[in-house]
Amino acid sequence: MNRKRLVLLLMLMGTTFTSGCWDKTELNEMAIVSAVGIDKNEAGRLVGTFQIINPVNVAGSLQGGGGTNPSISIYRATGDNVLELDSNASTKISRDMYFAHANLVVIGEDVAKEMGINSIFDAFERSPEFRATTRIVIARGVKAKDLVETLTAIDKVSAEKVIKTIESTEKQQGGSITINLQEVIKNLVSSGKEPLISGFTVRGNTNKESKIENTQTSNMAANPNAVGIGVFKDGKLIDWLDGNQAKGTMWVLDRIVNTNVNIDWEGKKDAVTYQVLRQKTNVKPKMKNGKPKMYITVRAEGDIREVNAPIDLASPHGSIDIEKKLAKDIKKDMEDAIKLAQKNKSDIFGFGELIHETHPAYWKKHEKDWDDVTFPKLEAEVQVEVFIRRTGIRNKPYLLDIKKGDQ
Amino acid sequence: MKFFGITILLLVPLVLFSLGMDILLGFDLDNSVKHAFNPFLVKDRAELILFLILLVILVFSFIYRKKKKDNKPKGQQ
Amino acid sequence: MEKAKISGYQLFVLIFLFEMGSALLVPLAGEGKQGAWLVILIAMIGGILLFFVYYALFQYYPNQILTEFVRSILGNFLGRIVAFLYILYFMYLAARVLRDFGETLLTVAYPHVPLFFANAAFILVVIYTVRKGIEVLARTSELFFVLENVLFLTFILLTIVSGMIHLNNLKPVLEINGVEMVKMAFSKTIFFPFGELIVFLMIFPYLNEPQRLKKIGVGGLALSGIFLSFTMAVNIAVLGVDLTLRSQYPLLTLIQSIEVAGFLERLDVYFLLKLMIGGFIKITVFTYVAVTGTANVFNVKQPSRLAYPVGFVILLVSIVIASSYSEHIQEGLSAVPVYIHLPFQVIIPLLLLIIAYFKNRKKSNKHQQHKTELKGGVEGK
Amino acid sequence: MVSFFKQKRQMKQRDAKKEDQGQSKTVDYIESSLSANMEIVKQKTGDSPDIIIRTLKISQDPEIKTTIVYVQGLIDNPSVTDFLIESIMKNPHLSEKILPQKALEVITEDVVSLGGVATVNDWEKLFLSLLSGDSIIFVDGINTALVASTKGGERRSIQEPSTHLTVRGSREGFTESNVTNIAMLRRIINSPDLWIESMKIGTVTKTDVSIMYINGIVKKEIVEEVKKRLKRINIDSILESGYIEQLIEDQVMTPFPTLNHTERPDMVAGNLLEGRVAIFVNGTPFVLVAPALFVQFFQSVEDYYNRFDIATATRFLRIIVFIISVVGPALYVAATTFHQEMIPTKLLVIVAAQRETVPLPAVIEALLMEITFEILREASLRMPKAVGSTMSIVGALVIGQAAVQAGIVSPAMVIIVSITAIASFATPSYSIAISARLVRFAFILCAGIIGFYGMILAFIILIVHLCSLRSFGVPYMSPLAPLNTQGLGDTFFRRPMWAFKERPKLISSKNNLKREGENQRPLPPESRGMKTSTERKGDGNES
Repeated sequence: MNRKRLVLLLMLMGTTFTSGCWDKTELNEMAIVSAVGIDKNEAGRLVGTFQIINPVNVAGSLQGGGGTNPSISIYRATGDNVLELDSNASTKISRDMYFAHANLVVIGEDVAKEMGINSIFDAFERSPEFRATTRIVIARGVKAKDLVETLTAIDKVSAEKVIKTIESTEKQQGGSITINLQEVIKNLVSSGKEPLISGFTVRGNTNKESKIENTQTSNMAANPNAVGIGVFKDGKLIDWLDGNQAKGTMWVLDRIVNTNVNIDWEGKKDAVTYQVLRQKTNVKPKMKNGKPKMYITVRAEGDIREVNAPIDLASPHGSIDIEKKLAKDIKKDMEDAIKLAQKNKSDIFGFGELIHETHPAYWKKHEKDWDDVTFPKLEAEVQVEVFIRRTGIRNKPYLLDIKKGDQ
Repeated sequence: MKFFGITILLLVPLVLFSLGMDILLGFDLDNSVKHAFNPFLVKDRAELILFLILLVILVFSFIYRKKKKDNKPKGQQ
Repeated sequence: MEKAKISGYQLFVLIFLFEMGSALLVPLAGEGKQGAWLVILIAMIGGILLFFVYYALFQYYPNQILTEFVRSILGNFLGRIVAFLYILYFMYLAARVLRDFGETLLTVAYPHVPLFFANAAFILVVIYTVRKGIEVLARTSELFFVLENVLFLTFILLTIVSGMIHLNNLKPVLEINGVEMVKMAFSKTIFFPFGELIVFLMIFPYLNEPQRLKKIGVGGLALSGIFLSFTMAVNIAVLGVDLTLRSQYPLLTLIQSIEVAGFLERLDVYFLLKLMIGGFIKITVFTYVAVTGTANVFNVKQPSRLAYPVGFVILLVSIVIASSYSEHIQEGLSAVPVYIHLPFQVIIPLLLLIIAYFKNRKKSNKHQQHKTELKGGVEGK
Repeated sequence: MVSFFKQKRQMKQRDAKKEDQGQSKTVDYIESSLSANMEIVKQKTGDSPDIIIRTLKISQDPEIKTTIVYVQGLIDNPSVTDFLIESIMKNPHLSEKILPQKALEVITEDVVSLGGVATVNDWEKLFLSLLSGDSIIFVDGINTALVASTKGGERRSIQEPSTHLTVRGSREGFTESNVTNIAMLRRIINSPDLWIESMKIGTVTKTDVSIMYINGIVKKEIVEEVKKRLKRINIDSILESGYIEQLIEDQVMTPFPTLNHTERPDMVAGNLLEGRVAIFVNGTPFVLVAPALFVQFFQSVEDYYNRFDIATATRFLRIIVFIISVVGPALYVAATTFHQEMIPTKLLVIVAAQRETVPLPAVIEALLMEITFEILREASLRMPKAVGSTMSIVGALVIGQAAVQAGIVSPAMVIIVSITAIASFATPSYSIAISARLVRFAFILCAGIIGFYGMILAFIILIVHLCSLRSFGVPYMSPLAPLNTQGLGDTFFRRPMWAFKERPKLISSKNNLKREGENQRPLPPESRGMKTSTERKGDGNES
């Protein structure tokens, strides 16, 4: 009886050894890709740039040394579609590329403009290795290759720096938008919403950015930073939103976390700065004599952060006028953003989707020509309420006392 | 139920009290009403959840005590 | 009324911490400019006179708390209404102090934390304490009394050691003449920290040696008055009048400017600790009084069951009273003293005293002689 | 519907039946015939081999048979064999004729030469004494039995206590046997006022528990309270004084101990002299002392043996150590995540550099390290002594060093956690160290959620909770919270021995507070200060 059990045991042990090589890859047999850049060369073929992390140099920094050689290395490959890029790149890299940690995909401006991004993302979406939360960025004014190559000082892995910069700009200033693969594809598919992808560029002379000396100087010659948001229509990049236009769009999309709004006071430009702590935007379409009208109400709460005008903040009556001025300022930004989107004939706010949700009958009729006909003529009424909660650890600005002197 | 009554009886006059103070401060009526309730309009998710939890505890504190009071006489003859 | 007893020392500590609660941080009697500390002293004397009115009322009804003896003075129906008004008054003050505390916390250390969260966390701690009763509150306040004084003395010592005190900031002391100072003192500062002592009319009966009450009350008021005016004097001496008035929390600005021996700096977190202890005692006393008062007026058997609902109402009201900090402060400086403190702290108690005086005159003449010359003193204010 | 009501009626009847069965326990008495008695003994004890039944013959012509029953191992062998069995067999009185009835009196008066001898007639008491080490004598034909106290058996000898080690002070520690422990106390306090009341607790184990206090010094109410609570216990077994501690403590939902337990007789003596009550439980060297206050857990016995200056210094150290062990990691978490402006610039740069590559947020890192340390502590505790020491070395070295090198944990955190761990060892009494550990986790969580504000809230709740506790009616924070300045002398400071005039007010009885005579301050002639008197002969400079 026990001989049978012995044989069974041997067979079991045997299988574990033979199956040794299926999906098992040791950590040192894989090349961890942290970012993928996609460009177009003159011949119309895709050029892929892969940013691979050298783990030794990153972790090494803890013991002080190891700061001299770069923590990332770049490999380039050309091919007709995304999968071909991957297989062609394997000729250059000793290990097989592992994409689960590729948290960043950079699309070149030329690819986005001419070829459009519809055909790019299918490989990414289908592959089990690619995470749906990978961030998407457009390289503005530079090639995707330049952005992926840049070495950065503070964050060792430059992909990390790009992602963190976009997140912090969205949070602090509301000038760019963190979009991941899933959202982009959802917007591409939906007829009622067009995708928005943030732009990123490298300032300073771009050819020095891939040298390590670049990170050794205190003010880096080539410095990547976030700049504006790209507007898409039918998968093609048609326009860039900058400064207040970007902010206005983010207000409508209810993605503002805390941003600064400054207003002029008694002729003095940008005299009072107000930091938004919390805000809630809700957009509700209502049918008005047959045609939909978007009612957008915004409520924001925050503190006065800077006052360089003699206003007595201690009295609440004063702050009511400031609140009105702030509300007017935000309302103007939002209306400009909506007008610009209507001029671009691209519904980046998802009004179409909202109408689809609330008035399906109307939507069925106008779905096809939504972007080109009905959206540009859509009426939108914006109503903003701003509340000032606190004024920091000072009440009246000292300007008020200097008033006695000069002024 | 008595506690529920007491809570309402305390809450309503106090809210009117604070509205009165706003009016005494020189705001007109609708402005002070807006000022009284606008802190509740802008709420984080966490704030909302906390508010609901406290409400549930409040209701629970009414009912629970009542049940305990009921079965206490039954429990020990 | 809880069947509890607290010792004389515990009552003294409660009064002292109660007075030093949030009054220590806000620029008290700011209009007095250089003479602010003088205004506070005058207000303190006014406060002591007010205390005598409350003391006289206590003499008439030594083992009845405010909500009880109001009913025995004005009769059941009217008395119950006035008692209910006083409960609302105490809860409104509790809400104001809680809001004050929440705003300071958010301004100083946690700008992105929602106000509701800060106030809710604090009121839950207060409810926990109120459910335990007055004796536990008295014992905790004894421990906090030691901690508060240690913190206070270290701050003052550090300020002096770091040599930031320029006494000439306090000159010209009498820029505003005496009469105006008295007017200023008796119109505002008498109500804010000192007049709030009326709350203790609900706590005096718990004292186990009633005859020492006069000494304790006056002592507590005097000591806290002196501490407050001393702090204000140091504030102005270090920061100068303008900065003191301009900063929401002069004590914080003072602490932030302390830099001694290279490492004793960046102490503003201890400001937070001091703020919370003071605020905690003040709000807990107000809430405790509101809870016992409500239990008394609606004759609820176990008052501790009322703690959570009352606390929750105070929390809601603390959010509702103002939408911004400047509105809250403006209300506190201009509207509250005149429209709320004056009636509840001065007018109604005096009326009660007069009615109690006539009511008791019939009862016993000997008892009555003692009353007249005491009341005489009060009238002369 | 009907069945529902029927069912309810049955339930009610069953309850009623169960109730009356409990009250009237049938007290069964001893039979007169010897063989029947023996039958009952065998049947009751399940014929276990260690119950010895020895039958003897006494007196000639009516041939009376007697048996001696005892439990092997529980009895003191020489006293049973020599004084009991031999004296019954050889005694001249028993050889001539005796009437069966008088046989028992004869045996008690002039045969058995043992101390405690008593007659018993019901089985329940009989088994109680049999199983506590006495031997029982039955005589055929008499329905009462004789109990001779022959308690004995091997006992662990008095050794050095393993907890509360002190450099100076007695080396004696309590043992498992109640009798020796009480005897040790008698040797220390040999005054007739040292009263002991003992009782049996535990329906199955019937462990004997005795209360000891000094009459005149102790407060009557506290003794009554302790007795009332002990009487209330209705449990099947008491295996350790911990059972009793958990069954009679004032407040259940609190991490803080309201009863103190110790292995040292001099510590129990000290507490008794301060008017406390000691509870001895048979079978455990740990004696309970009630009421126990918060400050008492920071006093160690050695403080009273050393001079007051070093004692006060160590007391202050213990307070700081307790604060570090509670607040340490929480402060680090709060400072690095919420209040960075609190840390001086240079230190902030160092900590920031360390935390640069650490992937975990500070809270998780702190909790992780704390839990690792708890695992290490538990492992070294549970492992046998030999392996235990290697365990802690391996743990400290491998986990600490490697984790830091690997960059998973920042070195600053390792320092903080190890200091806190050592601090929690340094607190004198183990039970307060345990509560410190529990409270520390609460503080870390609060600090993680909302930083210093959370910590202050937790601190306030802690103080309020402590002040709401009472230990046997005495407020838990008594010398500090309801302030009595006289009691302060023994909390953070330790008054010099000659200034210890009174016993703690709230604990010892009102009328007997005096502890010392007047001016106990040592007064050697003129060794102090300037030489003012000329009494001494010689010129004083012996150089």
